[in-house]
Amino acid sequence: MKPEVVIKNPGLKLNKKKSTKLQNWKAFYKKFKRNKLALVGGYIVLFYILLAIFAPLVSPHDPYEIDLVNKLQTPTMEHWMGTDDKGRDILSRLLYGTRLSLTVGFVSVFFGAFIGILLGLTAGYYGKWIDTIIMRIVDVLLAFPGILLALAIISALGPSLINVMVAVGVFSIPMFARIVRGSTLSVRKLEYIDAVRALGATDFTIIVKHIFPNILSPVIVQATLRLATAILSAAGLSFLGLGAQPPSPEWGAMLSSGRDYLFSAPHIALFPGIAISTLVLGFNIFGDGLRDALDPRMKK
Amino acid sequence: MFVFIVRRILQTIPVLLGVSLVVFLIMQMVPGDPATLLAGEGATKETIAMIRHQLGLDRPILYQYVDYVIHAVQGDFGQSLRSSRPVLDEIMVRLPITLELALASIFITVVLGMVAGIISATRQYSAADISIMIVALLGISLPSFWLGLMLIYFFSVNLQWFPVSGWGTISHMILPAITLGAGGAAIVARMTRSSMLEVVRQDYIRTAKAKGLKEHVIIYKHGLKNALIPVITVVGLQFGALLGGTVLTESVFAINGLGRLIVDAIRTRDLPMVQGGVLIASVIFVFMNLAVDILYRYFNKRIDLN
Amino acid sequence: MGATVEDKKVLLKVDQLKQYFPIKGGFFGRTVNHVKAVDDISFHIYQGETLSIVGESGCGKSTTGRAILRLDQPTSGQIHFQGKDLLSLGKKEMRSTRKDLQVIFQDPFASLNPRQTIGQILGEALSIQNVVPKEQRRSRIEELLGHVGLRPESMERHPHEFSGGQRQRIGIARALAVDPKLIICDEAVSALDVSIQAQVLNLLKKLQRQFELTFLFISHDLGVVRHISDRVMVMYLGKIVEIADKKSIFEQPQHPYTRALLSAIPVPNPVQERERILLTGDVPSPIDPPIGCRFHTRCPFVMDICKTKAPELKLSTQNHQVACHIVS
Amino acid sequence: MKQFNETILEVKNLQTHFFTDEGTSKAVDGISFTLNKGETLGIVGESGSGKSITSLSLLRLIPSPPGKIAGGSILFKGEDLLAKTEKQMRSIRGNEISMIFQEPMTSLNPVYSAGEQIAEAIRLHQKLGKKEAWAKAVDMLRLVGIPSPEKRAKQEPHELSGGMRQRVMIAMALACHPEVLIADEPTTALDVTIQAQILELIKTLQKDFGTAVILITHDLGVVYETCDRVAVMYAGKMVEYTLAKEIFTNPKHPYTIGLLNSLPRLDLDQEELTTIPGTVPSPYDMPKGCSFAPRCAHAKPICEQAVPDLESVGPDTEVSCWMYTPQWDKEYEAEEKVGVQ
Repeated sequence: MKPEVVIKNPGLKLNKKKSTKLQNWKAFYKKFKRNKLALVGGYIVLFYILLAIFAPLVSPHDPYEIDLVNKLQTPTMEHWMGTDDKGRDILSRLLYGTRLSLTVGFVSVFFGAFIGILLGLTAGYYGKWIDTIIMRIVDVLLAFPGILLALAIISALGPSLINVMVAVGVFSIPMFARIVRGSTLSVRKLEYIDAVRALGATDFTIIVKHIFPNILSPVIVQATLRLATAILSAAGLSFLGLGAQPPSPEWGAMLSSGRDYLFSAPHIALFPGIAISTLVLGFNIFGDGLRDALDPRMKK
Repeated sequence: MFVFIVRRILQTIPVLLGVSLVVFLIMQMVPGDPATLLAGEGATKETIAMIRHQLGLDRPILYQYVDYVIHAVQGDFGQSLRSSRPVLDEIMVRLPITLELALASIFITVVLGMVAGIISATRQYSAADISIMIVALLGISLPSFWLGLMLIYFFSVNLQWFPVSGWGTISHMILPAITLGAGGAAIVARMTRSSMLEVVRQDYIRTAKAKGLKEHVIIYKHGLKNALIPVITVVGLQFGALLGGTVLTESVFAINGLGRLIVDAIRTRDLPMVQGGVLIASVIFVFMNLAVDILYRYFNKRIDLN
Repeated sequence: MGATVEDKKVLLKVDQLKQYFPIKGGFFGRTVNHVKAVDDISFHIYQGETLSIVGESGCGKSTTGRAILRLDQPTSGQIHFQGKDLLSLGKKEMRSTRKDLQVIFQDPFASLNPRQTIGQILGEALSIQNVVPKEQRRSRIEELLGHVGLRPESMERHPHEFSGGQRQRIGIARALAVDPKLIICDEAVSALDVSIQAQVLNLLKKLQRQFELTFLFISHDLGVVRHISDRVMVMYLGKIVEIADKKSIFEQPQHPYTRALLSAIPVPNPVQERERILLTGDVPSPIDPPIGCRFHTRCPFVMDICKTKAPELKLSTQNHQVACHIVS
Repeated sequence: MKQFNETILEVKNLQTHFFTDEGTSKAVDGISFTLNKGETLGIVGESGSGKSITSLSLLRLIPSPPGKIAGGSILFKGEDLLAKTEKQMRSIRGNEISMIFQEPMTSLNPVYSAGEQIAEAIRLHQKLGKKEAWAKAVDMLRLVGIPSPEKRAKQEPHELSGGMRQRVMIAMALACHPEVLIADEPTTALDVTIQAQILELIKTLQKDFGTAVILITHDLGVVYETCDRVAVMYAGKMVEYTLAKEIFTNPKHPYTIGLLNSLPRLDLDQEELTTIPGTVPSPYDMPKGCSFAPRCAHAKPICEQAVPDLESVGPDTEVSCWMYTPQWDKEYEAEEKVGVQ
């Protein structure tokens, strides 16, 4: 007996229903939420951003108010984190300093990412000699060890917080360019790019509509992690006296003034360090969490 | 392999030229005129013009650059504006100290980082793994200059185990090396861990299991060698970060190395010194990268295919 | 099958097509050698037929398809499509010509942009070539989805919500969107399971009849090729070894490579007992292909002349071209 | 027809489940079969049928978590492999039961030479010295038809072609003369002419060594040419279990029939292929009754309610389908009464 097989339901059924954009977001959030540590990182970052916005409201004192009578005080009910060498309230200074650190971080990373993405997309998409030239430039920028490139830029432009942003931004360009180029190369190889080319789409359409959205995840992850590095670098430059100048409540600069009182009043150096560390830690674990949630290998 | 090494060495020449060009161009951005600066206050226009001519500042910029490169290749980086001594001489006094510090730190980075990473990966989700990963997260998040200060406070001021500052003996080296190497060790540990976990998922590990090998043979013989290949590159990059990091560490521990020399030169606007210092540090890093690339190639012959 | 060559209109004519890919190496990354992926091939496709290119990996079949679509710029040769030489067209002209030349790819996962909805994917195809006015796009998309057996609601969804077979249908709809004349199917059913593959093959055949399409069907699967083709072209190491209509290729294969290939396929057919020609060794590297006939290193019937002189593609019987010294 | 009497491997009601965020997937859901000495059993199925998971389960190589063998037994020479310690399993793997995989490109360790990787298995299970093991590895390479094996043994995998790597895998698997060889899609990644070489090689070596082979494949042609018996899998279950020749002349299960009809023929012109409509159900959302029922043209209410058992319908044939059970007629009568067409 050999039964004949006939087509029963020619209309194909769809797997799922529900709207998908929302679903993508939900899936991403679900994965992200499961990573408890990353969630903590997100909250830390959010907390600092709120502090920066509302610094004038939550600061107990004027961060610039000098009070030489009460200088070098250890923490009290009046000054929760004590006072510095000029009697200024450390907590208030730290709260205002949040604005500086976040601004430096966001501006420099945005600047570096913008140029880096432009270079990386161009190099990765067009290839050939354009790629060679751009990547040689990137190689040269990468040949400067650590923050030495930033140092050189500041030595020319002069010490100031603005110049720190420029310097740290330039120093971030090669990282973004490399990552974007790598992702562009791998996305470019995918068949849907060829399919759209075969339809007659222009290079501009392909780059903007088809490549850029699909390389965004690694860029976002890198930008988050890069924020941590940028904040650290900027604080380091200010610590060396090459960034924010006194009496600016920049954390690195505060730390620097605290080192002279390390023996007598270690709390002056302690609190700015904790502030930098927690904010940087926040960005780092937030970035790690994003990477895990956005990693295509983790999907299914 | 030989062809590769020769090619790789030849490829560093344009990079070095590029680096020197960037340094040169950055110095061109300096507002104000070095001649005026050098002549000091109250100098006559004639004096300034003479200095300009002496420095070759009145010639076209390309000539100046070519001149600069030719001199640099011969070891002539000009004179320090502050001490009037040749820049190279000053740097050569400081460089050995910085290299000692860098080597001590890279040792900490590699040994501590790899061991911690391997422990973490082989005991995924164990208490040891979680603690190592938390410490590593702190390692990449703490500012090195703050870590240095805290180490000084606890170990030098309170416990008085180590000297507060200076350079010369092993005990001088320990705290600075930890300060400088901690961040790198954390990065290497994280990289080693993720690389090992990645390798363990590969098909050839399944083949090794199907062969009947013991778990630890699979991990150490088949896994580790593959897992460490990408780590080599990271270590190479860390060396660069570390060279840059000496700037901060030397400042914290008052060590008279190259980093501190550069920072002091920036403060006093001793531009030839900054130029020379940054250039020499970069050249060292470029050669370090060259060595890492050759090593990487040696361990990873598969890149032949690309 | 009744029509003779003279009755049929040539839609695409490929002349002496070469596609060499440079290999960088040596000092300063100079070009040290070339992968001779396609090395001087000529053939044509008649309007309304399905011509298949078969061969093993590295034979140049996909490269040929990409060269026709100008996804890669060929090294030399001419490709005449409806009288125009595609390789001499300017960028803009080429873009408008692409309307008539479409492609369906192998990988149902990589061939659709994961961030676009199906509606956007098809809508983009319509808007690039501006085939229908904006107001009618939606209904056109619904119509296209209907042609490939998907429901109109699919428009709102993203590719990851579909199975491999359904995605392949979407890829087909995208190719159909611009009313093309020629569709190049590059291993279009190779990634699918047998039962899904059969569905898609039936669909392709149905669409071909419905829209009078011409197919260039690139595949390594001889069973699929036999099912879908009118004529078959066999390639080996960048060269055409045999072209003939389906019946003669499968029933009277003449080139030793074609015969070996046919005999190598495991067939679940208890009736047909076949003599197997087992080839030894691997395909040689396309960087330094063997001198003479490229197949001579593996050919069971190799003669002295094969090692020195490359055989030309010649008509052996009616509508049957072979490149082999034994046959001529 | 060869006769195989002595059972070497007996799998009873094997269940391998995967526990993921999306739910529990019963990748292998109650598989039973026997393998006799020297015979070749084919396990065929499309993607998602659970055939590869079955093969990995036999050697307990399921990645865990998320996978877990949830039940059943695997009797190898009468002893249950699932009851063995990890150490006992290690002495079986690569020694008494070996395995080769689909991707020859990634299944060999890139940093060790082909010879080293074969010699490693020999040294491990046969307690030979370095030199003897190497010599034996070279012998194995010669045996699997690799030209100039002394030279090739020293080469690393990236210097070998795909076909050659698969030969190295076979040499490695057979180096210790295992009694069972599990080949998981050994030729899927290879070209047809190379596939023919590799299948021929497996057949020859099997004869010489007397090894029993389990061949996992999606290709019915491969089954026909190499196997003695065949198990057809669909959605984690075995739907038909019979002689390899029988399945082409006399297929029983509607899925098997559909699969055969879907295959374009090399010997016949067909205007249209007969297809199986729809797609394989999601492993997280399996139908309640027979998993093929939603795609089956003959499905009756009972098919959607209960899972049919794998039952004997002939001397060498077992099928899991309600059509071949006494209940079917009752169903038919019931339908008649209600008047449903």
